[in-house]
Amino acid sequence: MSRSLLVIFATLLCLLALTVAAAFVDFDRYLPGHNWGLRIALSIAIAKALLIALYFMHLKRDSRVTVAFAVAGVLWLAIFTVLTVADYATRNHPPELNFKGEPRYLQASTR
Amino acid sequence: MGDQTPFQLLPENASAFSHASDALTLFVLGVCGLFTVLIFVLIVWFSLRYRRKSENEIPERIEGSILLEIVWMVIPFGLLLVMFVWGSKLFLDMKRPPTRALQIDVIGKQWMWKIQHPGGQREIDALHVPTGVPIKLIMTSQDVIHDFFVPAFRIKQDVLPGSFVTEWFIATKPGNYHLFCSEYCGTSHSRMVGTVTVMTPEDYQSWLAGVVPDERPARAGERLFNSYGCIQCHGKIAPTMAGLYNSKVPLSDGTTVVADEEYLRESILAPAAKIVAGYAPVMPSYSGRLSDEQVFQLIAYIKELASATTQPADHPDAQLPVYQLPDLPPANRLPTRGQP
Amino acid sequence: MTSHAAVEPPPAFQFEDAAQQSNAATLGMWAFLASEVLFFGSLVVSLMICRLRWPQAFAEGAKELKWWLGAINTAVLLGSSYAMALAVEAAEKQIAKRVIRNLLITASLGIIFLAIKGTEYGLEYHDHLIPAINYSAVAPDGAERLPQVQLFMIFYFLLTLLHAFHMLIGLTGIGIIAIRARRPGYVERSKNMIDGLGLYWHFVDIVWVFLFPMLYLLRHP
Amino acid sequence: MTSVVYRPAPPKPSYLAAGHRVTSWLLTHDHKRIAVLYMISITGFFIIGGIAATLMRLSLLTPDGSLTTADFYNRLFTMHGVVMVWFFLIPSIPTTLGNFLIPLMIGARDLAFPRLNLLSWYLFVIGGIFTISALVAGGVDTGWTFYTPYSSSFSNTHVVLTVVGIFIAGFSSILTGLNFIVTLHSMRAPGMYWRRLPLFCWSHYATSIILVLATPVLAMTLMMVAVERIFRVGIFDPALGGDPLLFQHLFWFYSHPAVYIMILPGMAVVSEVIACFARKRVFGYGFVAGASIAIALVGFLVWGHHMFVAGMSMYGGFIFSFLSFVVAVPSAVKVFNWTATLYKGSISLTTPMLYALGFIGLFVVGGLTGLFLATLALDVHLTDTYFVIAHFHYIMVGGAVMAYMAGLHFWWPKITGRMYPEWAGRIAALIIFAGFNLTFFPQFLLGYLGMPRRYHSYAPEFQVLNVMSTAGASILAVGYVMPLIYLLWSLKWGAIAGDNPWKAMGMEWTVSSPPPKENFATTPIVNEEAYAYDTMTPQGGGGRSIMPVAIKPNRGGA
Repeated sequence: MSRSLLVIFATLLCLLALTVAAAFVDFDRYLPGHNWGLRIALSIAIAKALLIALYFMHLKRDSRVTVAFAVAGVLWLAIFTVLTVADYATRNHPPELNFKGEPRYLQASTR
Repeated sequence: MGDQTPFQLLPENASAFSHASDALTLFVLGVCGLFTVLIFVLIVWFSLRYRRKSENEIPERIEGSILLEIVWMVIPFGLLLVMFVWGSKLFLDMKRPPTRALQIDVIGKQWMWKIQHPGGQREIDALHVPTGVPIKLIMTSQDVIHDFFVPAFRIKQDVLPGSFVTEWFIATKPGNYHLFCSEYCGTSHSRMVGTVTVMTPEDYQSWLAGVVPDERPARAGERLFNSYGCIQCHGKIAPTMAGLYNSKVPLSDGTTVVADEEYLRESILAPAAKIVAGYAPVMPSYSGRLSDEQVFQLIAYIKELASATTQPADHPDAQLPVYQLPDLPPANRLPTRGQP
Repeated sequence: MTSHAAVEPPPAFQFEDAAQQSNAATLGMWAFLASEVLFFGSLVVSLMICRLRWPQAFAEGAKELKWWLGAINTAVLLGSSYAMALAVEAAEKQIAKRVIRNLLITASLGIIFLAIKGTEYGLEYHDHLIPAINYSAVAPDGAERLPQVQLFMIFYFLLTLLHAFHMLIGLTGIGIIAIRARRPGYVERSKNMIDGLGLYWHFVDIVWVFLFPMLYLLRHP
Repeated sequence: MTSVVYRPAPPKPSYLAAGHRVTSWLLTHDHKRIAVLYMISITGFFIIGGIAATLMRLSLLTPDGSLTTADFYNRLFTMHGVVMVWFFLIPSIPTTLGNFLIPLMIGARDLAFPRLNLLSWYLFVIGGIFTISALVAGGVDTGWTFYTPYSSSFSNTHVVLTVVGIFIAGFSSILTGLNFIVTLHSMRAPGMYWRRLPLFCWSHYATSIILVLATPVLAMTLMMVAVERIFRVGIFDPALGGDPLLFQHLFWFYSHPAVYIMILPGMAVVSEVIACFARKRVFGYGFVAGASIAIALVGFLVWGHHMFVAGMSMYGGFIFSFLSFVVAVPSAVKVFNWTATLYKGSISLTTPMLYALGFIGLFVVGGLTGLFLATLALDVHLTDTYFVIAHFHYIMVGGAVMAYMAGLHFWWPKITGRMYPEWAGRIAALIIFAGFNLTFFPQFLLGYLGMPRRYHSYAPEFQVLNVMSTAGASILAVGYVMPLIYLLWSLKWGAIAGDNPWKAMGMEWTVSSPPPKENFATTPIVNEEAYAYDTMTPQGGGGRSIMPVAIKPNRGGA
């Protein structure tokens, strides 16, 4: 038990080193437009959080109800993030749709 | 309003949207009315029909019915979908100003509306428009959030500080109509009202002729363009303005945006936010150095430059022009990202 | 759990037995943490949305921070979390001495974390990076900062102060339990409480695990 | 009561008799006493909010609003909104009836965390004191929505004080929700499976999910507003790169689900009352329970419909509009099932039943007018007008307050042990229904005509409808004062109620009225589902639903 905790701790430190190292690479220069820096940082953070939750917080041996509680908070945050970002990502992005033609009934009233 | 009766039950119908909106209202009202009556009648009927006759009465057990549940989930949902599609279609129209619209600048501030026509005519808390012409309002606020609401046109749009929003309509019926600020904006919110006067095109022309115009915004913008030194860079080491408005601009992060009013505003006040592909982020911010009105003027000038070169075709299915990056000497260009 | 469990202490008035009480305590702590996820999360998401709008300025802001101090702090906090996990494990085995020792290690590392954080704030004060106190649009080396760097710094201070505040609450709890744990029988009776405190402390650690990359490491727009 | 329920021990003294000193109330851990404390506090807040509403309606009698100045009027509607939303509606049913009844309904001696329960009452009161002190100090004029940048940079009223009050009260909400969730998970008596749980508990479970997961977002948002005001920095102020729409996203992510915090407990009450006075199991129990959870979940996905014209992306509008229509389905399921419950029932139109039927009617109108606002193109015309005011008052006052009155009258005999005069109750219920409709129905018309909300003065053609509305409000006020009088009267002079005056099923009716301090002398065992009215004996009371057989002494080992 104690040994497995130590292994987790060591893994966490490795992941920390990895995320710091990744921060000094400008991924956008090589793979533009995909925000790889953010993706990698977030993925490593999620991995670390999972390790802490599953082993340090012994979620792995807790009941399913407890796991559901733990997931609920994250899920709700995801809901907020996805729907809010859906707004921001399409905000100043008027597509051709905006300019493509006009509704019929308006043409009738002006032409 | 002078020509309105002191009491009325329904608002005026004075724009192309108001008829379309009322038709949709009628549909939703019909559906809702049907269900309201249904529930009311059932409740009253059951309450009378099955009222308790003796204290010891024990009614039979009814567990429920999956079939009924499905029926009263699916049928309402179908009707809701009709509302959703119909409402969204009309909303889409409300969000698509035609490119040939007459463009009028609106600035909201506590607690008045300042309006300037493309010919330079200014109005406060009043807006004169002709019938039958698409009018596009380009709006911003100097302080808090306001809202440009004309009930007779069935249009409403929050006016935000720090960005441009648009709203458009075609007026159909001459008359005077209320203009309300509809987003709470402080002490005199309820006094931030005005009048929209709709005139026949002939009356509108004579009204225009009767107002002494200020300098045309586009003209003022041209002077600003020169006096602030924009002309030193743009077209040389910075992207040219010709043909920019309403074209698709490739950005350094690989995405593309349409150069609408909001994009132009942002590019003047926060140039670092969106960098045109291939250019260095060298432009200083003009935030705090230009008033909202001066930004309007610069944009009016940029629009005029665009119409001098390529104007997007105004027929249905027209494609937006792609912004042409002018050829620059290599010294001025940055390596495009992704191609080291 | 080992077999040499002492006599089961009576559960609180409203519970039937110790198992029910322990279950309620665990669920309660997790429900609280779910709430906390949204508390911190809404602020982090706000940060990311503003970053979406001002990538240049926020990258510049990240570069103003001392990433190596943040990295050291992450390691310190991970270590303290590890010690806490050991303390909880010892509490399950009902070894009071080991509980106290590990709690003290946890608390010391927590205090070191706060000390480093304080040093960092000092350096930021020196760099004129604290909004509303001494923020300056010009960096000490004379370079002009983008205006939205200030916005980034607001988020930085809100998030780190809020996190530090949670640390203080946790440290207080650890202190109280570490002192009481000297009493005979306390550890046996307070398994739920030590476990709950552990959950809380690990959560605070997880928050930092996200704050560190989101604030310090997004150095490229 | 003449039920066949086995009661093993002689009646214990009621929770009201267990200690008479002030401290025995203020330091109590008993969920029933805390519920009473809450009841007293929210009544006080309701009166404050009601006075503000009365003054507003009086001011709106004339188009130029000559009774009040614009500044004073703005403070009135802000105070009305803040007090009514956070200090009356959100705590109303959960903290009073929910607190009192959930342990009784599931066969527990108390909530899982009694001390936390008391703490949340104190937090609530402290939050209230902050907010009321802002009122005394001169008020706030931002509207209850605190839209930025007006609230953060422009208003020079006591925004911070108010916001701090709401922030503190928010933690009270979180703790209450947490307590309910844990209680419902871990404290159910043997045999009280989820599928046997009264719908009251299902709805409160759904409410608690929202309380726990939405409230922290509000707390953080308001904290950011306070920070922005105090330190003059810009998170939501566009001048410094902030974004006013971000505030609206954060605010409505809480405040839209908050509407369901208000209405779900109302639905909880109505399910119980209708089952009792139709003497029937609620039609489609599983669907009604599921609808509560569905409303809580989908209710989190629709907040953007408050922002269709706020400058949000058009695509955001489509998504949120669609999801808003989806949430209408579970609400409709509830209404249809309640109506179907009446079919072939044995319906007794007592005071609680009148309120419950009134609830259904008003909720139908309020809910269906929501469809206008969910329809994108119509929302453009209707949002921020009196149509919205009318719509959400039909939900919150017509729905939540009617349900609160229904529940209060239904469980009053259980809470106090006394009956109120039935005739007075019925008259008050009818007055409230009539007054409510006269007050708020004209506002739908006003809104469609285009009268914006939060207007101190208005165009003269709106006056007739406004006068109607104010006339209705005065009737409504009479309707609200009446119960206050006769309920207080009944405390001393009301007839002794008996354990189960309505011959209702449900475990709360098997204990004495008022219940003893520890609720159940021994832990009950449940062996039948809720609302088994068909098993009822002719004399009333449960047949075989609840058999309180001692399986374990109260305290382990002792």
